[in-house]
Amino acid sequence: MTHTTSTLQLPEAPALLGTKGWILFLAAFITVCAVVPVLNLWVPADSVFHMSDYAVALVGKVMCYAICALAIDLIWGYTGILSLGHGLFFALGGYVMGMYLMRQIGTDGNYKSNLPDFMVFLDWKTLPWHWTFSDSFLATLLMIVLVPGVLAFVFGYFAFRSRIKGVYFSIITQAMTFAAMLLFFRNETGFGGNNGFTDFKRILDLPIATPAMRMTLFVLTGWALLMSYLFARWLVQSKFGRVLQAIRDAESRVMFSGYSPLPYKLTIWVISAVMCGIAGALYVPQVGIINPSEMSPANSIEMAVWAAVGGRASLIGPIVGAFLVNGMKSWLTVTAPEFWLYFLGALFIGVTLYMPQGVVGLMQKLSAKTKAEERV
Amino acid sequence: MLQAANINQFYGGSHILRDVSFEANLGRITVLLGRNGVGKTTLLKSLMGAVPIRDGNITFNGEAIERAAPYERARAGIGYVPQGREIFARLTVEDNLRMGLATQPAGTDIPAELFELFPVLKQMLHRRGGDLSGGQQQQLAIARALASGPKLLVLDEPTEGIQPSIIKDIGRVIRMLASRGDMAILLCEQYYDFAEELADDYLVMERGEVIARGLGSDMQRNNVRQLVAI
Amino acid sequence: MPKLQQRSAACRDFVVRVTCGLAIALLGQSSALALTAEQTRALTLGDTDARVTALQKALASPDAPTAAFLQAMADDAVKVNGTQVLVVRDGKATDPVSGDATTLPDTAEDVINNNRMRGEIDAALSALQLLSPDAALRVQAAKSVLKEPDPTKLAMLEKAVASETNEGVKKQMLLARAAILLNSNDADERFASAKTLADSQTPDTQLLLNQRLSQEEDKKVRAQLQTSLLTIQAALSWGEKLGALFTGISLGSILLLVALGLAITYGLMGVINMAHGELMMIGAYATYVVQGLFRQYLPGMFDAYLLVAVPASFLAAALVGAVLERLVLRHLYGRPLETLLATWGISLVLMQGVRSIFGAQNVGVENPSWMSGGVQLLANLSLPYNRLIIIGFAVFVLVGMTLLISKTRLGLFVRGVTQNRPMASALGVNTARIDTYAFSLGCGIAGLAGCALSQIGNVGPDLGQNYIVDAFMVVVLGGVGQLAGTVYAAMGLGLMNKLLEGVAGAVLAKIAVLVFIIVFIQKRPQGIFAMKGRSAEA
Amino acid sequence: ADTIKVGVLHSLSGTMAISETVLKDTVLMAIDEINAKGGVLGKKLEPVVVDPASNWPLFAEKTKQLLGQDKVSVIFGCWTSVSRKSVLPVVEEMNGLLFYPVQYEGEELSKNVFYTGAAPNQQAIPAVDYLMSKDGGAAKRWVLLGTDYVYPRTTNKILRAYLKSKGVADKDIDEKYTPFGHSDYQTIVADIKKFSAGGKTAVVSTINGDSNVPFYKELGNAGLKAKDVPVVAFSVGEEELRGVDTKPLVGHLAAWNYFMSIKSPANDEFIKKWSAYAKAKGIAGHKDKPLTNDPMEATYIGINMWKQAVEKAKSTDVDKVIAAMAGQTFKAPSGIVSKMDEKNHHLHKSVFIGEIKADGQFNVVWKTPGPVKAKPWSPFIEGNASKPDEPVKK
Amino acid sequence: MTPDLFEEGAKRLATHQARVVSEVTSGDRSAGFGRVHEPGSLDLTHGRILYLEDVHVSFDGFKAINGLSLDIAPGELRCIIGPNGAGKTTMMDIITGKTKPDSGQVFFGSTIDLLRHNEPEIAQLGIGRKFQKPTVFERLSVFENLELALKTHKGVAASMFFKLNGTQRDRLSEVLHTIHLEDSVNAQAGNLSHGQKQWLEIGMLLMQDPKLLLLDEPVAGMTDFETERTAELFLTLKGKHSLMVVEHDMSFINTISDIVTVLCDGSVLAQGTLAQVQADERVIEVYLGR
Ligand SMILES: Nc1ncnc2c1ncn2[C@@H]1O[C@H](COP(=O)(O)OP(=O)(O)OP(=O)(O)O)[C@@H](O)[C@H]1O
Ligand SMILES: Nc1ncnc2c1ncn2[C@@H]1O[C@H](COP(=O)(O)OP(=O)(O)OP(=O)(O)O)[C@@H](O)[C@H]1O
Ligand SMILES: NC(N)=O
Ligand SMILES: [Mg+2]
Ligand SMILES: [Mg+2]
Repeated sequence: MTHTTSTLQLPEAPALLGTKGWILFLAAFITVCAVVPVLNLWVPADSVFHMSDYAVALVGKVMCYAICALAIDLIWGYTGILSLGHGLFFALGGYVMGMYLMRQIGTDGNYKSNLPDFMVFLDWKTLPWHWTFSDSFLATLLMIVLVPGVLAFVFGYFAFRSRIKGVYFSIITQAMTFAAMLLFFRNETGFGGNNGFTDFKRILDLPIATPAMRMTLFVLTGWALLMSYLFARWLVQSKFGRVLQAIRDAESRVMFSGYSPLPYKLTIWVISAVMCGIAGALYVPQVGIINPSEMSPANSIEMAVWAAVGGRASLIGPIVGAFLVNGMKSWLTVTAPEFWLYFLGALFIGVTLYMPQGVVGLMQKLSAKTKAEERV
Repeated sequence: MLQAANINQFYGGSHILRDVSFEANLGRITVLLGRNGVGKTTLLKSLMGAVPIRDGNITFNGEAIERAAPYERARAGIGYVPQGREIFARLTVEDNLRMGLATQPAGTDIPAELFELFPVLKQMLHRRGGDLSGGQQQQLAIARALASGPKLLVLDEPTEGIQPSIIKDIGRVIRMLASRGDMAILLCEQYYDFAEELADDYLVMERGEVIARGLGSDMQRNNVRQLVAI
Repeated sequence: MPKLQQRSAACRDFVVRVTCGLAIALLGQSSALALTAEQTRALTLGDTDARVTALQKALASPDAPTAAFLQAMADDAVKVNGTQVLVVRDGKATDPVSGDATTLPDTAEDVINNNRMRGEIDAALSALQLLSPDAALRVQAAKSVLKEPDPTKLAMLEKAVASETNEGVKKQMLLARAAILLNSNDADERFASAKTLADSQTPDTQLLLNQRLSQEEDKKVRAQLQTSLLTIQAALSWGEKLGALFTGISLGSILLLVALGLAITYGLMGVINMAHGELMMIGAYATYVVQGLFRQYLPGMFDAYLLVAVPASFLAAALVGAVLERLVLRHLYGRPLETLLATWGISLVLMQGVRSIFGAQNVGVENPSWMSGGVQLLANLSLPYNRLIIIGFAVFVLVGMTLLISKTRLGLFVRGVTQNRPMASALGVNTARIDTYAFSLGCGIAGLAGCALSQIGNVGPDLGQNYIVDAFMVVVLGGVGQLAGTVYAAMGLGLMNKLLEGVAGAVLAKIAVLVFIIVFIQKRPQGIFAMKGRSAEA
Repeated sequence: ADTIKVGVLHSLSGTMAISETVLKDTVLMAIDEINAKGGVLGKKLEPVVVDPASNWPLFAEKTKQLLGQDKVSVIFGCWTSVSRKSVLPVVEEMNGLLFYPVQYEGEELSKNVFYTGAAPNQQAIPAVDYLMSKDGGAAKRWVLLGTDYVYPRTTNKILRAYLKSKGVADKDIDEKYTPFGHSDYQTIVADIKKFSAGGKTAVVSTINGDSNVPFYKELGNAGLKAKDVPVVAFSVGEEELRGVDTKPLVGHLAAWNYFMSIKSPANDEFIKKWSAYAKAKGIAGHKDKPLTNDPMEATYIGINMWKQAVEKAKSTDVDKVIAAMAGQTFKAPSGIVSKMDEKNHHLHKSVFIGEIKADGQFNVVWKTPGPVKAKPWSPFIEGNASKPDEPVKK
Repeated sequence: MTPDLFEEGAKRLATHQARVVSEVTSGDRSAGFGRVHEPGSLDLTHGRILYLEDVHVSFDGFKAINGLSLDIAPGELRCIIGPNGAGKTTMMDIITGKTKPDSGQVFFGSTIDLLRHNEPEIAQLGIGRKFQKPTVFERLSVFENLELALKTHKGVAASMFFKLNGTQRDRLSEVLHTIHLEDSVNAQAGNLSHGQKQWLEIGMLLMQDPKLLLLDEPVAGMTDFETERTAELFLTLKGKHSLMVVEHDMSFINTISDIVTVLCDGSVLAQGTLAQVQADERVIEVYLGR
């Protein structure tokens, strides 16, 4: 046995994106930054090419959801940790943004007070402590990252340190968001109770309900989504990503290989939470309301459903899933308001039965098949 | 008892079993040898129906069973000791053995001779299967397969992880079962000396094909040890 | 309207008894004035004040027709047509004064008794029983006087006390007398009453004393009122504590029922069954349907409908479960997370299906009459029958399920198959069939839970959604696959929730329970009944 | 276009479907009826039904769609306050028109919304007045029990202020909230029982949605009789009682501006129409047992007034219709002539107190002498005194 | 492993053994005065790399380990045999931090108390383990499995920016070759056969380059030929690393063993050369059989 080992072809680290990938990415980038704005703002409303405000708002919203789905995929698809509480991080990001937007209303509210209307109504004379930084945009940006991030860190640190796994983890995340929802429902908590925040007027002192502002928010969201995608891709392709997958498959082996799973899990958990928080912050000014129902357990489950429909453990899958599910929902609630749940339910069942890897998995399979046929 | 003809098996695109044919007869021990990864386990699984075969025929007791479900094959009288033990981890040892009686009428008792053979099982009757040590689990797996008194006993590396004295016992039992004449035994084994000692017939596999076969008594002469090694 | 018929039959019975009782009691009283048409008008027409005055007047000289008429009023069986007053029972009108049958004019309108009027009538009716020959009725009458102590009843009460021979009854009557005299103008009488009433340790007495206290000027009486109140409060606090305990157990039993089915479909089989709640819903709707059928076809046996509804709800849910297992879940074993997605879809479809068939609104499920009411253990502690029955039912389901799973061959196969499907199959177990049985069993038990829930809560398309989170919490907190854990978790959460609710209110209690779950899992990452050792990893 | 599009924005799925679905059918019925009589301005009405699925942001999105894509002339929709709050900025921005048919907490007045349900002074305050009266039981102590969200919280805030103005001490008021979907009222009912030992007590229930059935079942269970501790509810109507065995509840109260049991020709006709419609359309539940309730009536009044206003304005232009709505009147099923206030976008309404009967209907035991004008800005809330009683131009 | 590597291994072994002897004999170095000991680094001055004393573990009252004391010298290859259920795997669980003993001491070198460390820390200290049931990352490729096991900084940030360098690549190819999985570099580990997984796990251990290797039945399910190869491999490692091998295959033990420890009922039953223990009546009785 004297042959040299150098002839062995070891796999190289893959590029962030392939050529085709970069082309698609660029196309998506241009669509978001140029095509949509032109179609919406400059193409006349009666043209077939005009993209309506409604459509822009819808796509903007779904892009926020897509970021969440991507975040879920990182933690679930790659690390094998199913969170049923990501709605909380999303909502927290949204609430931070909402607080800022509430402050921006200034004295234009119903009660002409400096305080948000609901506080006036509750006879509060001053802002509660947790509203301290809400009038600064910069602080808001910081808090959008920090609030979900710190909560995720604390929660995750204890949970992962206690080696809570599988459904036990899922259930406590659900308990977490459920408890937060009940807490936020209370008026005393200081977040507007059940109604939450709405009727925003300005952002950065600019009116919020102008076509230009809407488009700005849309483009920002598009960027956020694309950047999240790139970032996630970079993460999962690094060795870090492979350790995550290893944790998913055999955590004890990972430990006996000298990796402490705690910091790994915690890192991806916090990253995932922060992504959701950012999505929430972008979501609120676009849909115009944030309230505790975003924290309902069902909402978080739905996020997982988007990821699953699109296909877990592929990054494009969850994005496709978010668009597919929410697109169908928006469309069917109008065209078949009384029957849409049948269709949506059937979609979920169908996907699990016939596309175990999700929609994207199916597409990959099909394209692999055609390629194989081409080769033959 | 069991005839397999031209079995082909694939995992995804790769061809794992290529036209494998052999038979196992009553009262005889057929030993299956081959290096790691040549497809021995795959072959046994195919016999059990755990993985449906692509093509080929399997006849057991004169009946074609290649399309039968695994449980039907078990009911026809095939007992299986899988590689990796496959103990019901959260069932007690007793319940594991009872699972082995699934093909028997309800209320059948666990044959007492099993406990003579593997006394440790009696001691640990109420412990959970998953808590046993590796070797104890292996003993349990064998006992479980024997519980129903199969006509064909398929063993996938039964000595793996078992202490020498018990290996000897297992060897004696296998011999005894075969010599009673009402059971065929198909034994897949890496422990060459053990295999050679027991073999009435042998088969050697290589890359999914049977490359040699013959009588157990000829193994030494045919230099089978070497065949398996290279 | 079978239920109503029955009820009015019961009422008639009662009327007869009352009337006889009165007839005997009043035999010697020749001064009794007969009920007049004028009186019936005064009792039914005009504003409540006037009617109450008329009632008190009528009570001063009661006779049998008056009692019967009051009973008719209490039963909402009186109509007026202009100034003509009629008693209408089962569609037949009679004249209250003469008792003769008359025709029922189309224009007759119901006499509406508001709460106050109804209260007065009930009190009057029961006061009339102070002289009943039946001691139990007399006690009841005395109690009702104590509840509504009004001075007009004093004369009647005194008479009753004078002729009373039964000590127990007499004591009650004296208490009632004290209740009336508590508001006397004479401070000494008030004082004596307050003292006497300390012996009557009921919330009603508490209310009386409190009411008096709020207007009492006399220092001595005030002090006695306060002492008496303290005595009563001390006596009642036990009932409160036991009551809180009972509510906790009751909630626990419901949580247990809700979680038991899931303990099979999820705990044993590993199907993250998001449609579990909808299977409960199916059980509840099955109960509703059975109830409807009984009402339509077997009105006489309405009270027995639950006996049919229990198996029906089990079967309905089990059947749906079997279909789901065969069509969908079968293909998903070993992919637990995908079962989440599929069953989520199933739950949407089932919910909307029920909306399409039964409508989006809730449907009404009536308790059989033997489930209403309760056992009065202490003055302020009564355990409602329906809660008790549900606790019993939960125990019954639990025991049945435990025996089935741990003692039978089917149970063994279920456990074996769910742990290692290929191996079970290789040992000769028809895993496909066992899977279907096991899943149907879990679903059937969910159906039973639905049947139980229909007796205490909503039956509507959302029924399941309200319980699904709780169900998962219980199963997981107990330790997946650990039946005993499920029991502990259900009871623990139930008790904790209720004890906290008494202190912190429902919302904070719920939050606290959720936080507790999060913290508890930190200490016990595998639930209460964690499996230890190697087998847990396998 | 040769039709006038009408948006219907009620949840047909999710938690609110229980209440809202029937309002969608009410709108559709009214549209059928209007179309049968030749439509509006010679055009047929065309309903555009969407399902916002009890999801508040989705309400806003669907509103955008109805106004922006479908170009509906008016929207009938919403039940919960939060859904209305979600829709509000959209209708204001896009200058749409929303008819909101449910009793609510007030504290709002939008130019683009007509409120056909009750403001607190048209429901809550008269109900408390009644309970304080001799006939109502002369209650001295009060339990304010609600679901934990803004409508109950606001209503109770107003009631507390009102009760205090009537001399009720704080210790005689017990405010309690339960989470949405709360289903175990054992503790609450036990607490009420205990509280009621301290003086004649009445319960004001602003429990909403699914919790009502378990609450009432528990009341029945615990033997808390109406004549001892009456409960008056603001969100329990005929439809909610469909799911309850009402026999133990006889005598408990509800305050509304309409009851199905009200005797008036207009109501007879309304019920007849609804029954026929439910049967014809096979509306599940209602085809066997048709029920009407207050929000249905409010919806029905709303759409008819809108039709009259369009005819008066001779246009569906939102601003013109808004102007024409002022002072519109309609012979309401509740038996009064209902009038849209000239200024404040709320209806003048009579208030009825009904007691629950054994058959799930209500006996009206008290009513206001005449229609009451709405006060969306409750005088019992600080700072409202100076608020103009009409929408402010933005 | 190429023959020259084997030679090199043998040489290293010789020197190492020589050193061990001198360490044990010369008392001067084992006295700790003035010894510079860096925290975290392994202190072998007492001549043992692993040291267990009077360890007890019970599961629900069943004493799986019962007063076990044992030590292993640096560079030693220790074979452990013993009946099924003797507690061999449990002992490894204790050493690697998976199971906490009820009482007793477990030291790595003379300063590191293993009971104070968790699994990853113990692994990083230099104890590698092969499980009785082969455990690999089923959904990663063979290559990725090895890459993850590679001895390198194992923190989060390091992983994010990790790139294989030349040396590491060479090492990886070398190991791949040693474990005969060159043809399966890109294969999913889950799809390997049982024996292949055994090899892969050994390969991962090699990549980890631990000071002490715990091998639980490494040749179970391997052919005799492969068993021999494994023996060679272990012999090469011996000296440079310390090894603790649990096996039931006597011929394998025979090829590799110096000292054999026999465990029974949770404590040491006998210890000595294979010949010695094989002659021990008690060992024949409970383990070898007649
Ligand atoms: N599920 C699977 N998917 C793809 N390939 C597989 C799968 N299972 C096994 N293989 C491959 O099939 C081949 C034969 O595997 P098999 O387990 O039958 O080998 P074996 O002869 O039993 O080996 P050993 O002696 O190591 O147990 C191996 O190369 C293995 O990599
Ligand atoms: N969690 C547990 N609960 C109960 N008993 C256990 C548990 N873990 C191990 N045991 C018992 O402890 C004993 C020692 O087990 P261990 O696995 O260490 O044996 P072993 O020496 O490795 O045996 P083998 O050679 O068969 O692998 C066995 O009898 C086993 O049944
Ligand atoms: N407005 C209400 N009832 O929420
Ligand atoms: Mg094999
Ligand atoms: Mg072992």
